[in-house]
Amino acid sequence: MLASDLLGRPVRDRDGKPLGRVADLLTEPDEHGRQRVVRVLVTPRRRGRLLGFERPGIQRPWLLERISSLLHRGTREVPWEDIDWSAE
Amino acid sequence: MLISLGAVLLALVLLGVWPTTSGQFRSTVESSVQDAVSSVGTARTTGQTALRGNTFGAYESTVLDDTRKSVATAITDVVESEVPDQDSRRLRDEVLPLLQESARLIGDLGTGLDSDDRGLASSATDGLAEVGERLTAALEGLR
Amino acid sequence: MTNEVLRVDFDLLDRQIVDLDGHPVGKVDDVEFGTTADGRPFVAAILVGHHALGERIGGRLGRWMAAVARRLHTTGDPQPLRIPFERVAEIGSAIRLDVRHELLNTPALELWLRDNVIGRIPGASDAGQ
Amino acid sequence: MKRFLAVTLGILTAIGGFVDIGDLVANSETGARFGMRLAWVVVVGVIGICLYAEMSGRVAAVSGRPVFDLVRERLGARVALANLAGSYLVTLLTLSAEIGGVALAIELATSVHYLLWVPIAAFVLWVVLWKVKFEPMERVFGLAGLALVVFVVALIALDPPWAQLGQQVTSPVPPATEDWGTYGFFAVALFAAAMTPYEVFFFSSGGVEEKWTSRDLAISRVNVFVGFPLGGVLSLAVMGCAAVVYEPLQAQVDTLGQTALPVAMALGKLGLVVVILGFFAATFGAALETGLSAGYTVAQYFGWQWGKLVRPRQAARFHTVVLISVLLGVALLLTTADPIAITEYSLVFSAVALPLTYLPILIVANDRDYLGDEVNSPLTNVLGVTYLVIILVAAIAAVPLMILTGMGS
Repeated sequence: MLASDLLGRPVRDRDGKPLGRVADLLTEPDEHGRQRVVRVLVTPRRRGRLLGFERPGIQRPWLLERISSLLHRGTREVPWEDIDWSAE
Repeated sequence: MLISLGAVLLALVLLGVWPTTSGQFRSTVESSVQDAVSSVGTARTTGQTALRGNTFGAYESTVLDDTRKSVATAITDVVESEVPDQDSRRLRDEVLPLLQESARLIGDLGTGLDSDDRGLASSATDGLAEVGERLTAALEGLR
Repeated sequence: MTNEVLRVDFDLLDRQIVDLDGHPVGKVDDVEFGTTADGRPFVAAILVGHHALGERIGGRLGRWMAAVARRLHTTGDPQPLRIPFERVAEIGSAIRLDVRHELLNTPALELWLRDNVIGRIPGASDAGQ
Repeated sequence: MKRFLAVTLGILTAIGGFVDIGDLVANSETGARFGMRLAWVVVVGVIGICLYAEMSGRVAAVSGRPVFDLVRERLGARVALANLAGSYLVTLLTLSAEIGGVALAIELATSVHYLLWVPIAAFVLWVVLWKVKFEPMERVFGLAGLALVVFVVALIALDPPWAQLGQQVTSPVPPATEDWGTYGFFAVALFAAAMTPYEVFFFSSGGVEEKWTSRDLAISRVNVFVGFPLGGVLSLAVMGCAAVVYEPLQAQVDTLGQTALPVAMALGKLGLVVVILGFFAATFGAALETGLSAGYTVAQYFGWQWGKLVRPRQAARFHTVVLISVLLGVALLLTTADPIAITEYSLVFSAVALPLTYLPILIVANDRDYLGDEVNSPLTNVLGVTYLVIILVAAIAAVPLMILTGMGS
């Protein structure tokens, strides 16, 4: 499985409600040190790189951050287990 | 694809053979005269500078060559344009001698400088100053 | 990188990979996942190569890029350079590996140009700055 | 001396960016047609390039990442590929024009037609790119380009009507003989010339080639704040000389020979020799800058080994791109395309490619993961965002203005 297969895919939650498209995959190390995907960043609009403003604590320049968050309104993190990947 | 290519080609051909209007002719003349004003001014200044001994041969001949070619192109542009009406014909007859005079004087200046004939070079420079004024007046009339 | 969370698209994809000494190795053109026992993907390897990049970009241009990359391989099945994630020592403004680039496969295009074009010009082996 | 030599990267970058073949002629042409009424654009451009070159130099020094790395890393593979296509095209057109410019400068000194010099100039250029190490290259051509300071001397020696020039500077409107369309077109072209993207590609990659670290931030800043304003002063002097000599004659300028004439008038043969030498050094320096930048952009997009730090064998793909670019540049010239017209087109296209280059620089210059405590100050950010807006306006206006005014004719 490749990152390019997952990123940009439209996904739904377990109840079948559309969540939008996958914008990023967040991983954390497990007990073996493997970086496992724990959360998925989904965005309702078309995927383009988010410029990095989606990370906590990154806010400057203010105007660009506002424009970016406006363009990517509704972007949020969803736990891996809440996502249904089979939906197209 | 082929159809659009054909349409573009047809448009190009039509543009080429469509009769010139007097407005188009006027703007051709205007840009030719502007080029001649630039070339004559440059050639004259080069001539003055060269006569004061402030340049050297290779530079002079390169600059004068450029101006000569530019005036030659200006003449060709006017001569090759179709003359649409009487007014345009009058305009052409007024401008063309000035352009030809410019070409002649730039040629003389080049020859004078090349052969170290100061008399020829300085009379060509004076002539360029005079024809330059007439060209500038013509340009202002055209604008 | 201070935070423990790793963002696959942001922190990995399209970043420069350098070896132990800072020599460029390539860009992260794609990321390969393995699957843990409970079915979650984990980052297994980073992939480098125009053919991986072409497939990720997609569209006509991407397919063309991948096709060119495949052409350049003279031997066997063309595969992008696969670097196991354990070889990554540090993720910062670049992704630093814990090996030297000589140990990794040299990309086919580099090899071909070295042998057939650049290597044949006098002075190609003279030291750089 | 060593301190003094440390700024040659900035000087070479700026000379290549501000007084290369296209700018020499464009500045003269602007001076002849508009007097000093567009001088403010050069000032705006100098501030803009200083701002962004400083950011890119800072990122290169602290994180070791040159500009095109940032472009792909922030904008993603696809958008960066579009930027790569645009930037490479602009850089290639400029490279071609610079080779032509070198040949034109030699023509002025020999009166042998420039096309005959093109292959020779290109071959020598390639040999320098292949053999000469980065620092000596930068020093020789950066310093030789300083010969163009002769334009400043010439302007003073011409003893122009300063009051009238000053009045033109402070009245930024087109003269009676021009309209707002051509005024706008030349404004965009001058601004794009000041901010051409290959300047930051070259400057930041040069910083990496010189192995800058965070301890070299001061050197990077001095390079920026000496080099680019100097380039700006030179281009204003070129403009001023043309304004004094050609505007009263209503003559337009479109050749390199015309650009040199005011210096010959003011300073005689010696001045003329120095100015032709300066043309040669500046265009050759710009050819080096664009030749390397063509390789830098492609190699940095794909992550290849690049630069002159390693043996050419070890950067075969990079050197192949440089070689092919030089050959393409020569091929374009041998179609007898006018080198000066080539740069004029490249300036317009460069205006279009600008936003995608400067946006990632501004974003990364704020990223603590890259820069730690060396991130932008709030003032830098206010200026950076303001310039991004200006760049965007110029980019949007460039092509319509080009079509409306027929390249400003």
